[in-house]
Amino acid sequence: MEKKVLLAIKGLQIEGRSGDAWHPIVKGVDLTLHKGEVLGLIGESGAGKSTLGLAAMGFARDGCRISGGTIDFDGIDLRAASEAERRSLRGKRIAYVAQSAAASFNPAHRLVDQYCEAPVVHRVMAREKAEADAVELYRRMRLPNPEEIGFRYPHQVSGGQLQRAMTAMAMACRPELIIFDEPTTALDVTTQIEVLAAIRDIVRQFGTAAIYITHDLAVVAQMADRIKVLLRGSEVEEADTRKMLAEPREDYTKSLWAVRSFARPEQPPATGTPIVSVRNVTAGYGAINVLTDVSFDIHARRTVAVVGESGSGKSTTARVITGLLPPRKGEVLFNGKPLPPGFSARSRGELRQCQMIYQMADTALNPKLRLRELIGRPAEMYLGLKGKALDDRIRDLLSLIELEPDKFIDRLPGELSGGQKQRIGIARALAAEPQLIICDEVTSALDQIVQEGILKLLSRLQDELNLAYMFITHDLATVRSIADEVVVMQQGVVVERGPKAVLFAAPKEEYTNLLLSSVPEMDPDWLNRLLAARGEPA
Amino acid sequence: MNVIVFLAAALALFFVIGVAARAAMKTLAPAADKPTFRDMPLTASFGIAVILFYVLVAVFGPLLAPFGEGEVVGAQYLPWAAPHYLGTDKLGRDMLTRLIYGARNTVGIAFATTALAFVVGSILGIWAALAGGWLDQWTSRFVDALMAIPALIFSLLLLTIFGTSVLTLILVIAAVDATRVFRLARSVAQGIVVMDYIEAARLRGESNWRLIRREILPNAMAPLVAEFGLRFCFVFLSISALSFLGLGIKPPTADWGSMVRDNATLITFGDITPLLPAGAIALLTVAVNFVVDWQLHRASGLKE
Amino acid sequence: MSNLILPPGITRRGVLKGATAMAAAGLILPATMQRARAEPKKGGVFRLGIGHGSTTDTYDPGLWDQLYVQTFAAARHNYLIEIAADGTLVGEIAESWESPDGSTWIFKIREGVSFHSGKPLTVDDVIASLNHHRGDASTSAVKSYFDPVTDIKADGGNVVVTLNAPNADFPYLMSDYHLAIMPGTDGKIDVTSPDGAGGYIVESYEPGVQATLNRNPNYWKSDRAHFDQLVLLTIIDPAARLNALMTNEVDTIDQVDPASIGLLESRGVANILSISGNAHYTFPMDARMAPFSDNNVRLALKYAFDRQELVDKILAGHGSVSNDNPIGPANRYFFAGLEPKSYDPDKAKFHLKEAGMDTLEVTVSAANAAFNGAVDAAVLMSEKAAAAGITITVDRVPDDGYWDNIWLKKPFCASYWGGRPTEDQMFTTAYQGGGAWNESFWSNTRFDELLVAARSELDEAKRRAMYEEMQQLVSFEGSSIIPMYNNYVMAVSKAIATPEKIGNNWNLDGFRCVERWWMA
Amino acid sequence: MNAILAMIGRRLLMGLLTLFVISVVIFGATELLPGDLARELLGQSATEETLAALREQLGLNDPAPVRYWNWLTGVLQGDLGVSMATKKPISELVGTRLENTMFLALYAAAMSVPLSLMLGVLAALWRNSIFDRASNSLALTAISFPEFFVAYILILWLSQSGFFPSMVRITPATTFGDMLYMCFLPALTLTLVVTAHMMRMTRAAIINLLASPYIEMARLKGMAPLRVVLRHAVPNALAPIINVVALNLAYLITGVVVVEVVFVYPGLGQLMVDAVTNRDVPVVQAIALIFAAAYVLLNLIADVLSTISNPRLMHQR
Repeated sequence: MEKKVLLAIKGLQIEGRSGDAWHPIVKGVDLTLHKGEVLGLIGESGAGKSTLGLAAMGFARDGCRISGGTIDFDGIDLRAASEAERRSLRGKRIAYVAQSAAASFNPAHRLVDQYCEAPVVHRVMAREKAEADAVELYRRMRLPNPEEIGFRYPHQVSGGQLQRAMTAMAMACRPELIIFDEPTTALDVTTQIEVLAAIRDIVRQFGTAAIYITHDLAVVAQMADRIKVLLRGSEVEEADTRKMLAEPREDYTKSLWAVRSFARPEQPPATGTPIVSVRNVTAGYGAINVLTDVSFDIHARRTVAVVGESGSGKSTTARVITGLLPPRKGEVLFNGKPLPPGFSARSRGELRQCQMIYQMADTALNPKLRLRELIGRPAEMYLGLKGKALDDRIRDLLSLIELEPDKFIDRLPGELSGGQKQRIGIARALAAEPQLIICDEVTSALDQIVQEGILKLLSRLQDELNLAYMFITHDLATVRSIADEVVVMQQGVVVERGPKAVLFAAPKEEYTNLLLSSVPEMDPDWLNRLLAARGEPA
Repeated sequence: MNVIVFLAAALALFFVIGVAARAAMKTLAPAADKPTFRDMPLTASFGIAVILFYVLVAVFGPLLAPFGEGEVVGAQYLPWAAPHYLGTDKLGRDMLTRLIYGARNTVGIAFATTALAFVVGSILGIWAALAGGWLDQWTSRFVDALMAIPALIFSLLLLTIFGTSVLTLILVIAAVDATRVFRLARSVAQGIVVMDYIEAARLRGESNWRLIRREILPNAMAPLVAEFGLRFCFVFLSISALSFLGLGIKPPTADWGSMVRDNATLITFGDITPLLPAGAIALLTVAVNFVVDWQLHRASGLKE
Repeated sequence: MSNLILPPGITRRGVLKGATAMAAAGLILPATMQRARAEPKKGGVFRLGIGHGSTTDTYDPGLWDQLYVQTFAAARHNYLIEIAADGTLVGEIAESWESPDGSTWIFKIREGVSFHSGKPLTVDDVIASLNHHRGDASTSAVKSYFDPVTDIKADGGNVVVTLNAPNADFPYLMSDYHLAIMPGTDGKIDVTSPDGAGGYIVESYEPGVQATLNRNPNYWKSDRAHFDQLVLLTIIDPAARLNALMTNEVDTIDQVDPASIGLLESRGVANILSISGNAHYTFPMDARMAPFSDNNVRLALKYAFDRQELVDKILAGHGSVSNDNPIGPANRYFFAGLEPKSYDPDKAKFHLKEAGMDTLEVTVSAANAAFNGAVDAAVLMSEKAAAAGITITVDRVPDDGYWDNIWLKKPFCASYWGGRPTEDQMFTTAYQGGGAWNESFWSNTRFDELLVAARSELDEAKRRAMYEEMQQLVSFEGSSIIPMYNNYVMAVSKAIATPEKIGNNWNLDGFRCVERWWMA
Repeated sequence: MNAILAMIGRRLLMGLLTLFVISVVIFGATELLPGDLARELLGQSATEETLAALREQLGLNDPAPVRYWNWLTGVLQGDLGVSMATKKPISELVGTRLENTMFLALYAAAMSVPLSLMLGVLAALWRNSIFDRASNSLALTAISFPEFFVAYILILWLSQSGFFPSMVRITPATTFGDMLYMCFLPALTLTLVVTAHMMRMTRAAIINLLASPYIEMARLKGMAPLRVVLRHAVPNALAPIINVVALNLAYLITGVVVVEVVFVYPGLGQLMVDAVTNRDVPVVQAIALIFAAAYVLLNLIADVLSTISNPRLMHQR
């Protein structure tokens, strides 16, 4: 089945500006896309996926420039074309679906107004026709109330629906090529399924060619005909999806595939008084109860994973334990003794025992303090270390998190990579010598290989220092690899809890089952099977 | 025609100073900072050069000035000729000398005032944002109420009550200005106190004072510094407005606002004398604004 | 703010009579008494920009205090007696006056005069107008004039005022600008009404902004009030005032900034009227307090600055040097033979040494509220005094509240006097021991004796000798530095014609420019 | 809509509280001023007796809290009181002045707001271009001169050559056209003073949004730059722009004493300075309240407009 080539990129080079200097982002990548074909672009952050995707539209972000190579779209040289010519292609023949639909819809206009903009401005169809067309596409994207959803503002529509509406908008002029830039990354797993299915269907229905950009292998496996792997602006390898999954050639690809192999060994069952015991906690903000009657225990040396989708009350539970949000009802026991509900009423000793690691290391570390102070401060405060003793302790901690003390001790957070920052977060928590560390989505902002490193580190530290972890996450893969016990939450209620092995093997509750089954698997047929099993159109 | 020639000359001078200053800074800056200066727009390098010049003049004023600050050296309104390169004022004092001393007094007082307003305003503002709750509400409402009173009129009222020594001038304008700083500092700090690192520090049991000093203030510096520049200009202009209304800096202390005021009637006849101090004020405010602008631009992270 | 109120208790023996009595105020123009350069013609609009006026100005005559309300009052009111441009007293509402003993004063009220409302002016109106300023409940600034008055009553077409002691100067007091004749009802005047018997009728008035007046068609003086309309504008800012004149927004401005007089003249858009009177600037020193209690210190200060420099720089030459003498060259008994005090640091040092000092440090409080340029004058004095080992610190204080908080309170400050038509008034007001406005708190027995004696002395030569001795005393032993006499400086556009002789008793032709001037 | 009404209600209540606080602050401040109305009215010529008589007549002998209470009860009944100095009702005294002040403020706003918005949008559109830099530098230069100096220069250039009058004289015969002509220079002075601030804020607010994903989206839909700025950036930048406009309008109403002095313009600012000088406390209070009310109201209007311009707040989920 030889199809006509729609997009041909050759030796593409893109540079980004930092200060006065230009440094390469994309280093001579070739890309060929046929009509109606879906190409998956995969790679870690900084691989140049998005930049390459945008370049397919002849577009470079502010601060970037296309410095070499050719981009040929259906016989048009996009580099040589004038800006007006390129503009006339964009939205009309090449469309774009962004990562976060919530941010990429203009909050000031209704959905249908934004839908109609491209068809009307590009003179593809008149406003009335475009509106009718919108309803049709909304229906095809399986949006609820397709007749009236267009008359809502973006903030009135949920994230999954917005992502579908954005895909519909991209389809408005029936383009020949759509660039999907991580369209489901920001969504919960259960929502992701619906969006993936809708996108796949509409692309097939219209025979649109697509470039599907993501870091999630399991997702791309469902969507793409071919997969191209990028690393730091260069191509690693390219192959048909099934072939790529079955037998990756390059080491880098293999390492990507292997990420999910880490698993913490099974721990003996918990005994004795739990370090933390959450008892019948009800808590909330204003008139709303976010948590209702939540109870669970955390024992020494064990990891309790609190799992749930956004809005399920995972983080609020952490805030109750730390004392940031005093509960309305119930209490938190620490080693069997009730903790004062508010943190300001707790003693230093009590505060020290329970430390926290945050999701966004960027916002969790004061960007103006050097690592020495960031890590040293808890040790200085709680343990009264000073001078040489303090310096030694900071160096020990840095060694413990596998960062070279001499090199890092006087750095600012801004001079670290994402994974290194997260390690500093861990070191800061360790500096207090706590019994419990609450990890709030600590790996979700990181690339998979980096995630792996952090998880291994946490696991090692747990063994060495007898720590208990409360692991808040929405990522079931992470749960699988590190948790001893699992607490499943939905809308502020504990749906189910128990040892990981038991719970994963035989979930009792329907929601747990739904959650578990929604995690994409590295099998091109997974989505089809799942949809079939759920009785939805494939 | 003269105007055009003058403007052209001014523009040329601007370019020369800007380029020269940028070159100088590029050469002199430590290696790490070199890119900062290489990127600098001409306006900013010009601004820095002008500010440095003013600071030098202010610091070394007594050495540079050919005569004494209040010294009557000749007849009134002498023309521009040696030894009075810029002529004399209405009491026969050397204009150049007065201008130089004016830099010292006016800039010094404006700087002290702005600095005071910033120390008080930003600490209170950050504290309010950190404390939150009704304490924050009440202080903010009170500050809002004070801001609803026109600044100039409020200053006039306070100066009439407390007299017009340099100290009261600084205190009064700083007090009025601190309300504006308070508002900015509070809103900046509100953006910072929701950060996880503040939460972490609170959970660690840090005192409020340490939170303000070590955790919030360093992160609020960029917008505060930019505001400092703008406020400095405002203070500068309000002092000259107060001098205009007769409540500024006391004679025989040379101050640019009063100098403009004293010679204001001459403008009616197209005499250039009052232009000098007014130009000195304007040049400095423009320079500060240019630099602030550049800083804001850098802080916003927006590149080309 | 005016400090120009005539004090009570002036007596003079003898009976004075008639419509012209006292030759008084000083004149700079030659005393050739020509009427005018050309016959005045009627018509036109006269726009006058005045550097005074406030939103709190009122029609209450007891509260008038500055040039705007004074001129405004002169435009719409008549007084019992007017001081003519040459300084003589001329009957206005009083057709004539006489006193048999100096204690009882009989004013014959002019007939056929009516107010703007049409109501004829009667003896009762005059009594009501005067009584407004009299009695315990009065809030008038000239209440003290009437302290010696025991009775004011009507006697046919006459008003009879009885004093508790003779006062030959009483008719002079009756010309005071506060004492406008206003219509009375049941013995009281209406202080919120602009109704008067003057040459112009108020059309509109917004205090602190402007007043518009139209000529009174029934004005009894046929040779006065030439303009069809008057517009009196408050323009506080000197530069704005000057701009208004330059751009022909107004025809006349007062208080021309000395710095711009020369430039204005060279432009040729306006004539400068520089009228010398007896007005003078003073720096009183509190004679009760050290170091000013020592006359040598006072003399040291008097020699330690350059008077001519002050005249040149503060007044731009529109004035003359004073020898610490409150009696001006226009006064009758001005002592020209007073030994001049020039800038002499050595002499100042000598006097300082006499006082047992090598150096002296004093602080002078000044604000431009005292007089325009007071702060600069103090700065100039301070500069020159340094050479004599005297450090004068200039403390600029706010204009606002100057007369409350500084004058009569600080030991060394700036002040001004509008001058007095008679020597006696000047000395009694500000130099007699214990006087209410003796701003220097100076007290000299010999001076006080002479003052009382001169009042009753009828022999011209003896009187002159007495007043000259008093001037000598004030100048060399007194506690006031009086560096200069200041002129009244006005700028008048070429569209306006002025009489040959301009009154120098007050600014703006004795406030009467509105009815004495005309369109050229 | 109800949410907005509730917000307006809440803010008005807050505004009343603000006004109360201000009246206390101003009253306290005027109490602290040296001297009193009686002294000021009588000036240097005051003697103790006349002062006493006048004080009695003016009711200055009551203790301060009593006087404040009397004033407050009057105001609450809608009576601003009478000027102590002129005995005229303050409403009458302030009435025409307020009109004048509002006229000048609106005149200056009518010139400066469209101008600054236009310049701001264009500068954002052509950011970093010569136009951007030049307009920015010029605006900075304009605000760098003291107001009175700008005013004098304008008089020198535009008035002495006879184009516009150097002072404003309002008579009952003055027509609206005359007003526009006479007030041109003061309005221009104010325009020069406030334009820079509004223009820079407009530019900054728009540029701030240009990095948003939805702006990139609009560009990727092939929209022209002008359309991107006008249709996609401006509606979302309205809140800060409205706020800075409100702030400047408040300044135009409350902060123009200097311009009033130079152009002899009978506005509220001069009246207030006069009243302070003369210690006419009820007038000071009344004007302070008017100024504060203007400030509060403008901020309220700005907030309401910002809310209306923001669909998130207008259309709840």
